[in-house]
Parts: sequence; C-alpha cells; structure tokens
Amino acid sequence: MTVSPLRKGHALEIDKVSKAYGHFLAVDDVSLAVEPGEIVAILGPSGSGKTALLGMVGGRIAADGGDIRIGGNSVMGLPPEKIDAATVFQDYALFPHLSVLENVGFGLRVRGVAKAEARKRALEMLAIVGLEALADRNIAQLSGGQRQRVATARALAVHPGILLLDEPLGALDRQIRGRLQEELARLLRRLNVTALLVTHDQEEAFTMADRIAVMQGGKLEQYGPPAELYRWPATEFVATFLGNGTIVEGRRAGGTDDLPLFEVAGAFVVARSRVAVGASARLLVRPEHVEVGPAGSQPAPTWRDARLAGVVNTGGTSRLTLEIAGTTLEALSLGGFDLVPGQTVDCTLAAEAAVVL
Amino acid sequence: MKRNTHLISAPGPWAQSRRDFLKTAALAGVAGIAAGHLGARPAFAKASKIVWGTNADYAQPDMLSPFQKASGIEVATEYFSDPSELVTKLRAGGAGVHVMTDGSYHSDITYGEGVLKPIDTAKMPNWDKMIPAFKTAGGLAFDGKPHGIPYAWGTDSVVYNFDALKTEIDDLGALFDPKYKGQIAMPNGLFESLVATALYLGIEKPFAMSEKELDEVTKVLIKQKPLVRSYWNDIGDLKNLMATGEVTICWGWKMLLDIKQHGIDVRWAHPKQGELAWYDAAFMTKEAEGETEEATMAFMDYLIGDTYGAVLGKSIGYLTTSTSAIAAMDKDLVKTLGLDDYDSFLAKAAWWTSPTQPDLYQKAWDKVLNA
Amino acid sequence: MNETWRSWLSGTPWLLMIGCFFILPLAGLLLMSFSGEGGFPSLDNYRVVLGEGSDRPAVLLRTIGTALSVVLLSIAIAVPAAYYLAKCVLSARVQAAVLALVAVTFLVGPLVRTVAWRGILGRSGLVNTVLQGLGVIDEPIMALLYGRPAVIVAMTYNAFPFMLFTVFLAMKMIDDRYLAAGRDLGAGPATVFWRIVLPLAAPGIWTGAILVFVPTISTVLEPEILGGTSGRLAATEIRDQFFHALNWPMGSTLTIVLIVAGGVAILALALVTAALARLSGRIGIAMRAGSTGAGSAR
Amino acid sequence: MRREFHWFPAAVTGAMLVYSLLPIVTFTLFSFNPSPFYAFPLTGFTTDWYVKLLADGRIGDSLVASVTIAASVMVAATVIGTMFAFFVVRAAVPFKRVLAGLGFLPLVVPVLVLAAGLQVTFVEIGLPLGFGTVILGHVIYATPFVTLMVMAPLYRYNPALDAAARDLGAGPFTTLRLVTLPILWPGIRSGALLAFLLSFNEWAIAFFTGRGVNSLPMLVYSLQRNGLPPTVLAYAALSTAVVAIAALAVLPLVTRLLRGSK
Repeated sequence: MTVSPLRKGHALEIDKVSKAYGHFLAVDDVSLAVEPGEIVAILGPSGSGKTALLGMVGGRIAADGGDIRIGGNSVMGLPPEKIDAATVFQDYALFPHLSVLENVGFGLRVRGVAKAEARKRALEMLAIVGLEALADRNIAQLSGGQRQRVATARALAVHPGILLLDEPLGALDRQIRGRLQEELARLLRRLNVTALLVTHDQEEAFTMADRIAVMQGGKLEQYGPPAELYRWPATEFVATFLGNGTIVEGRRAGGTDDLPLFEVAGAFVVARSRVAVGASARLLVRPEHVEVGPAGSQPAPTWRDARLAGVVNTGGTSRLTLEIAGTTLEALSLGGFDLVPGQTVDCTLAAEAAVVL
Repeated sequence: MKRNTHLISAPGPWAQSRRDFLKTAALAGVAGIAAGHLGARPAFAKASKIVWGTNADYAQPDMLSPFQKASGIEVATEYFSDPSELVTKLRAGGAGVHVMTDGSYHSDITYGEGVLKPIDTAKMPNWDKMIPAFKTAGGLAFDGKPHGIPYAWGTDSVVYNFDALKTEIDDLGALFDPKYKGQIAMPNGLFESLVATALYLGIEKPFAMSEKELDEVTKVLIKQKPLVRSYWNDIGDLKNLMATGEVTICWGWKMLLDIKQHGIDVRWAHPKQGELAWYDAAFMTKEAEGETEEATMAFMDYLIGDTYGAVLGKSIGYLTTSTSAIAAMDKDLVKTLGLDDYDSFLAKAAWWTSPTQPDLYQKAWDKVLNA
Repeated sequence: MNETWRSWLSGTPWLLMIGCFFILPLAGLLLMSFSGEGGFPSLDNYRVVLGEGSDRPAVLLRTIGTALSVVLLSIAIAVPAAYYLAKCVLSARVQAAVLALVAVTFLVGPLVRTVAWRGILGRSGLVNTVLQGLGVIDEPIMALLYGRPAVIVAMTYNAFPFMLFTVFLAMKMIDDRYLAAGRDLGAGPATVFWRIVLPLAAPGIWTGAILVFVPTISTVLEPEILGGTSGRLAATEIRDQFFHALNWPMGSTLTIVLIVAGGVAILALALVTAALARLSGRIGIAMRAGSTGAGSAR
Repeated sequence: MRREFHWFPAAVTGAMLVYSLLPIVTFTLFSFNPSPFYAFPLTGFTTDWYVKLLADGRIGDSLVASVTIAASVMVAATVIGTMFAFFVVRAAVPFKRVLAGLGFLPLVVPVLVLAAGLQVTFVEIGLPLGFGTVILGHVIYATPFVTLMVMAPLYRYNPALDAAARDLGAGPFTTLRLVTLPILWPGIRSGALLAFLLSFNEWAIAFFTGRGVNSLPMLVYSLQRNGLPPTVLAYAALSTAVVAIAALAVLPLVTRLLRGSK
C-alpha cells in the first residue's frame, strides 16, 4: 500500500513554559524544541508534569507563563480546535455513538472537508492502520489493540502539525505493546509526522523516540538522544531512572586532564571529568560494564577478592550484587550459573565505563 | 409557534438516533399546525361569542346547539367541577368568562367576591313562565337588583335503598343509627353535612349557626364518623356508591333517583325534620360588557325556555324551573322526576343559601375531617 | 478557557423563567402567609397552624407518612423489577416491551386510573368478586376500599414508574464485569445484588425516591376519590382553604409549611436511601488499613 | 456473561406487570359494560359508549388542545431543562448550589398552589391568559423533571470525549451538537416523553392559566362530577390501545437504542 507522506510535520518550540495549580508547581520553566518530522518522548514518573505539558501544547490546559509555538506561530491562549495539533488520548476517548469510520472522519468533517473526500481519506487512514474491514463496526465491539489503532488513525486523519500521544499504549498488555510500539514508530516516520509522546515506560521511549526529555517534579532534567542520556546521564535522577546502575562514592586521585584518575572502593578508574584533584565525586557504574569471574580468573581485574553477596538468575542473564571494601556494586553477566553467593570473585570495569555525575 | 430549535433541525452524522429526531420534529410540526388552526379560530368567530363557566353535564352539545342556531351567538364553555374554582379565577381577573353557573348554596359567597353584575329580567320573556317559588328564592337578588336566573333545581334529603333496608325511612336519625354502620354516605362538599346535621338537631337557622351550635354539630358528626362508609364528593360519586351497593342510605341530591332506571329501588324520604331545596342559576360576570352583555342575557333567557329545560330532564334527569319546559316534556318523564307536583317538594324544603360565615363552617368541617 | 460565560448561558433561561414566573408568586404566597388580621407582619396564621390544639401538624405528619410508605412500596416494587430487567433479562426487546407497557399505563389520565381502583377494591369490585367466586371468602372485604390502604395502593400506582425508570437507567449503567467479578470471588447472586448492584444504583434510587415522594405529597385525587372518611391530607386541606373558604392567607401558610416539611423530608429521604444503599455494600466488608490491630472491620 | 434466572426479582417483575395492567383491564371491561356504574359482575356487552364517544365532539376538541399544548411544552421544557442540567452538573460559578436548589423548587410546591400563583402573576404582568400561558405554566411545572432525567447520564459522561472532539477541531457548540447531545440523547428523550405526559395529564395549571381552553383533563375532571361516564373509560381504553400498538411498532427502534447505549 503506497503511502503518500503527509505534508511535513511542523516544528514545535516550548519556551520557558510553566504551570501552577495553587502553589503546586506542576511544570516549572520548561523549554524544549522539536524538529519537523522528529519524534520526541517526554519520560518521567507519574506526577512529573509531563501530561500537563502535553495538555498545554494541545490547548486543553492554559499555561501560566512562557510561549508555545507550532510551525513558528504562537498557540498561547488558543482553544484546542484552533491549534494545529491532534491527540491520541490515554483511554482513546473514542465516540461511542459513532462507528469506526465516523470516528476517524470526525476531525475532517468538523474542519469542513466534504463528506465524500472525508470518507475517502478516513478509509485510507484505516487502511494504513490495517482496520479497513472494521469501518462500520461499533466501537464497543473492538479489542484494546484495535481501539488504539482507531484512536491513532483518528488523530492522524487531520494531518496535524504536531501529533500528541498521551501514554498511547499504556492500557495494552505486554506482548501487543511491544509490537505496537515498533509499528507506531514506523508509521509516524513513514508519514513524516512531528510527534510528542508522553510515557512513563522507558522501553517505549527508547523504541519510538528520536530524542527523549526526562522530566521530574515539573522540571526538565535532560533532553537528548536515548543513547546519550543512557551513556551520559546529566543528573543522578536520569542515571537511576534510565536503566539500572549503582552510584558509588569516589575521589579524584590524579591522572591527566584527558585521562583523569578516580579512586573508587580501593581501585583506580579512569572517568572523564574536570573535577579537581582530591575532590570527591559520585560515579555511575552500569552493571553490564562490570565483568565478574571467580578469584584469579581475570588477567587484570579492577577489583580483586570481592565478595559475591547475591545472585538473581533472570533467564538468559543473572544480576549479581558485589561488596567491595564496603561499597555495594551491581553487575550483569550472561549465564553466570557457576557463581555461588558468598564466593570471592574478581571484577573488571570496562574502560572509561564509569561516569562522573 | 413551531419551535425550530438548533438542536432539532441540524443534520450531523447521528446515524443511530436520526429517526428519533424526525419523530420529534414531526410532533413539533403537528403542534405548529394545530396551534395555528386553533389560534385562528376565534378570529373568524361570529360577531359575538360568550363563554359559559359551568359543569360539563349542563353544557352538552345537544343542549347548546338550539340556542346557537337560533341566535347566531357562539357559546364557548369553561368546565369546572366546583363553582369556587371559577370564582378564584374570576377574582384574579382576566378569566374571560361572561356567564357562570352557581348554586343557591354558594351564590352569596360569589357575590361577596364582587365578580357578578346585575341583570335586567324585563329583557327575559321566559322569566314570567318560571315556577313562582323560584322568583323569590334567596341568593338570586343582591342589593335589591336581580343577578341570577335559576334554571335547574332539586331538593336534598335522606335517600335509601329499599331492597337492602326493607323498611321505610322518615327520620333523619337513621343516618346516625349504628344499625347501618358501614353503609352510610354523607356529603363532603359545600358544608352540607353540617347543614343536614343542623336540620337533624332541629337548629333553627342551619345556614347561620353560632359557633356553639357548630361545635355541637361537629361533635355529633365526629361520633357518626365510624359509621360512615365515605364522604361523597359529588353526585357522580354518590350514584356510584348507591348503585354498586357500597352504601344503602345517604344524605343525597334529587338526581340520585336517576339510578332507578338501572333497577335499583332507591326511595326518597321526607324526614320529619324537613329537607333542603337548592337551585343552580346562571349569573352574569363583570367581564360581560356591551355586546356580550346582551348576548349573555339572551342566553340566560334561553336556559329557562322550553327547549333547554326539556333536554336537561331527558338526558341527565335534572329538574327545570320553567313551567313551559315541563309542559313540553313527555308525561311519564315528568312523573318519574316528580315534576308533576313540585309544590309537595318545595312546601317542606328550606332554601339552601350559603352560610353567613363560611370560614367558621370550614373550620368546623375541618375538625370533622381531621378527626 | 473562559468557561464561565458559557456555564451562565446554560443556566440563565431556566433561572430567568422561574425568577419572574415562579419566585414572584412564591414570594407573593410567602407575604400572604404573614398577613393575618393584625396587619402585615403577623404570625397569626402560623400560630393557628402550628400552635397547640391545632390538628394540622397531625395532618402534615399523616401526609408525609403516607408519602414515605408510598416511596417504600415503590422501592419494593421497582428496585427488584429494575434489577431483573437490567441485569437478568438478556434480550433488549423484552426490556423495552415491559418498560413501554408501564409507560403506556402512564398515558391514561390520573383520574381514570384512580376511579378504576374503585372498580377493583370496591364491595363488588374485581378482588372481592374473584375471592368470593373462589370461595376464599364469603363476605366481601369492606376494608379494601375507602380507607388509607386504598389511597396508598393508588398513589403507588401513579408514582412507582418514576422509580422504575430512574433505577433501571442507573442499573443499566453498572458494568456487567463488576457482577462477574463479584460472582468470580464467590458471592452468590443475592449477595451480588445487595453488595454490588444496590450500592452502585444508589443515585438512581434516591433520585427515584424524590420523583415518587414529590408528586405524592401534593396530590388531591387519590385521597378524595378513594379515601372515604380518612381522605383528609395536607393537599386536600390546602385546596379547601384556597377555594372553598377563599382564605388565601391560611392556604398560603399551609402551603409554605408543607413545602418546608416536604423539603426537609426529601433531604432526609435522599440521604437515608443513599446511605442505606451504600451501607448495604459495606457491612461486613468495610476495612481500614489505618488501624494497626488485626483486620478490625469497622 | 451467563445470566441465570433469579426467581425473586422475576416474580416481582411479574407482579409489577399484573399491578400495572389491573386498572387498565378493569376500566376496559367497564367500557363495554352497559351499566354506567363500575361494579362486578358485568351485566352484558355493548359498544354504545364507544359510539357515544365518537359522537361527542368535545373529547375530540379537547384532545387536540391537549396534544398541542403537550407537544409545545415537550419541546420547550426539553431544551430549557437540558440546558439547566448542564448548568447544575458542569457550571463552576459562585452560589451554584443555591441556584440549583432554586431551580428544583417548583417540584416541591403543590400543583394547585402553583396554578393559582401562576394565574395571579400572569394577570399582574399583563400576559393575556390563553394557550401561551398554559404552555408557559406547564413548562414551569415540567422542566425540573426533564433536568432530573438528563442529569443522571450527564454525571456519568466521560469529559475526555468532549476534549477529543475539541482537539480534532470542533468548536464548543459543534462538540455539543455532534458529540455531547447525541450521547445524552436517551436521557433527553425520556425527559421529553415525561414532559409530554406531565403536560398532557395536568389539570390545575391548564384550568387556571387558560382561557377558552378546554384541555382533556379539564373535561374529564368536570364530567366526573356527575359520575365518570363510561364514554371517558372508552376514550381511555381506546387511547391505551392506540399507544400500545404504536409502542409495539416503535419497539424495534427502542430495542436497538437500548442495545446501542449499553
């Protein structure tokens, strides 16, 4: 089915936007730019203000300060119907009194598109999401996955400048969610849509988004490509929120500016940072960067004779908990069936794996 | 008139409930047409039209058509079941009723409300052909000027079902006799139970009782209450009670004898303590002016003419006050209605006029009802 | 978004209408009720109505008592029937047919419906005739008609459809999955009714209770036609004061007293029905995590 | 979901149906009984009363008057009542509780008193009594009932639906017209039907605020003074039959709607 890309999505600029409910600051001076055709995910725990931010872009919530521009023109104070954006709601909010086709065509009809044209484009959009056969069905008869696709088709049908997705796949069960995430991402890229996705599921953000904005307590913690966030978390929150890892105490022990040395749990580690010699720092160690083997089995281990506190076997991999000179450290190893809790082991940290926060 | 609201006529893709809207629109459409048609009718009515506030059974189509054909005046009706309902409406003004029916039992109260106008009996040829006793009856003339034309009358007394009781009754005391417990019916409206009990106790002026006398009557009625099956509200209610055998003895109106034709042996008692006589009369209201005034008086004259009285007797068994009407009716109907020797009824009956202090009577009757 | 002007827009037509066509007359009534013989602001009327020795408080209580028994009877009829129609009858066709049938009985004028009861409960009415025919009784039961029972049966007949419709709508909106979950967790059909359906249908029940109670306290037909000697209720007395005694001040006083008493009774009725319905869902189940003691159910 | 047979609610529903139909059957039997008094045993069979009913033009006229008034009241009361329901449920304005309470006050006032009061007000304001004032009076009587019927579904309405419509480009009134009202329509329609029935059967307000208007209840109420003639029973039986047949005809629609709005 050849799909003509919709006209290119608009750019979105969120400029020093904030929103307070009484004295609770839901969104605190957030600035964010989204390029045309780009998919950005806003990731954060519940109550981090991500849904409020999305609501303000969609016009459902009135911002207190700052400016929001879509395709260069400000949408501040405009009612939702005047904003060139369309939302896929968390519980889909499909119209119960209309059929699938009527739901998808609703946006076109109210924007004055003639009935025949609206019907054609609605059917076309249903074909894209693979639900053409259900056009005349009643909403009540659809499955969760089907409803999600109808909600997406309804929003895309109006060719919005910005597509807003409010935890779109939250209500679905595990296996479908994975498949739908990839499918949705592929669809959005193929249609050249600019999309802003709100989710609390890290996997969803990583699978779908070109860039991720992590929010916490109304503030924007960090904004960048997924790999960069994972590799170089700017704050402790981002470090722990994305993936898992342990934060350990360390002290700058010398080394050159390009290869600064840190003393961590009795061993010396290279970590890029401009902390002055002697100053203490907190470092992030990813479990997958720590390789663990029985005592004496590694040529140049970072830490020698550490105690293996716990082993949790999760199918293909197992999570190990190590205790080195009073510091606990997490490690991940493929297999690891031969390791027994309490055993003394050696562990090697991958080069430059530790990150100074 | 047709309310073409935004809601109903808008198209919109309401696939599922579109038929409902068409149905609602159709209903509204009907309303528009019908209202238009009704609204228009008065405008095309004949030159003069009068409105008669009365009971539905006094204004049956076959009773009014002779007058409307002869005089060309249209008589519209406004039905009530109790004259006081119309009086309340007239008091507020704008009721639009030119002639109303009221009875001797209530006309003073209506006059007291200042809603009536005097009439000129000289303009009514049938006035002389009326039964003499009615010309001088109370409650027709006020401040020396005639206001009402009585066109139907009756007497009230004890009525009993001979088949059931098997004895003749000639004493009001029967209504208070425990022997007939659960078979007695007493009137609810127009303070009539108070008046009947006053007659029973031999009180001299049943319509102008003092508070003491009223208390005495109230006590007797409260004592009687357990014996009573029901207080009947109107003649229809009473007819049903007697005809279905719910009660066998009651204080009732003359028209109750009408149920004889259904094979129920009801007999009219002439109690020693006496009976009540009443009439229903037509009164002109203050809303009748100029042309409608003339038309109203012509209509009032028709009510005591020969045709109306005859139809009244034939169809609903009411008694006319017009001798010419009695002459026009067939003989055995006159006999069953007792119109052949109306003097024997009227001789022993006291004219029932409205009580001098209605609120005192109401308070007394309230006590009985609330007991 | 400035929703305020739009919310005022939706309220203004009705508030305007009752402002000039209802509040004015009501205020007129109120003023009239305070105008006794002794000039304008006098409480004579209220003293007469509520003072000791006056039997009107008794009439008022009798009226509200009758109306409450009508509400209870309506609940006894409408709630199980609505539950059966909404939750146990599968085909929407049967549901629609039964509801249409009850609605049709509503179309017949109230007077004809009330007079019909005379033909049913009377001395030689349907009930007595059938019972005598079957030899169950030899003498007709006289107490059936012209007494408080006949009035209550007729009033319930004229009012219970309100309850049936509101409770049916409320129960239809209860998601079947709640019932399935209840049964799944071991509750029998009766328990599901008392513990899940009833509490969730509470709004329908108390709205229905109000819709039944309100017309019943101000109806004149049933007490007058079927009440026999026990016919005197507040509404009939108000009618007598207004029309027969033409004593509008007293009539207004009685009306205001009825409105106030009625209003209080409605509030109480709504609260009680709502609380009872919710309570039936909580007895023996309610728990609070707060108390440290072993699961002390409150 | 499997639905077993609950014998108690089924028995109550059966009893309710008998209770509902008993008066209808009774007065229909009486309408074929020669005797104008309502008692058993019936003394024969006749259709005279039906003949007399059709001959008596008054019932026809007052039927037209009653239907006209009831239809107009239905339309007005439904529109105003629905708007007030939105006010009660959704408006966020000061003193809303008080105003909402005020809106339902007409429910509490006995109809007779409301009627007398309305007439005095209309005359004082100088409104000529007639068709218009009866309709106005009935709208004041019926609207609170409509509001109550619409409020129930409005409380349950999912606001996200309105947000979705606005988000897709529908203005506030378009959203109302295309999404909110159609979904609330079952409640609104039952409110409209109730308004029609209330107005059609109402006597007091029609009597007091009307002039030259003889609505059906007025005629019946006045006729019953001399004993409710069986012609009225004949009318009642006839109208019930007509409506029952119409209801059966419209049943498939009602069924689909009931299923639809599950």
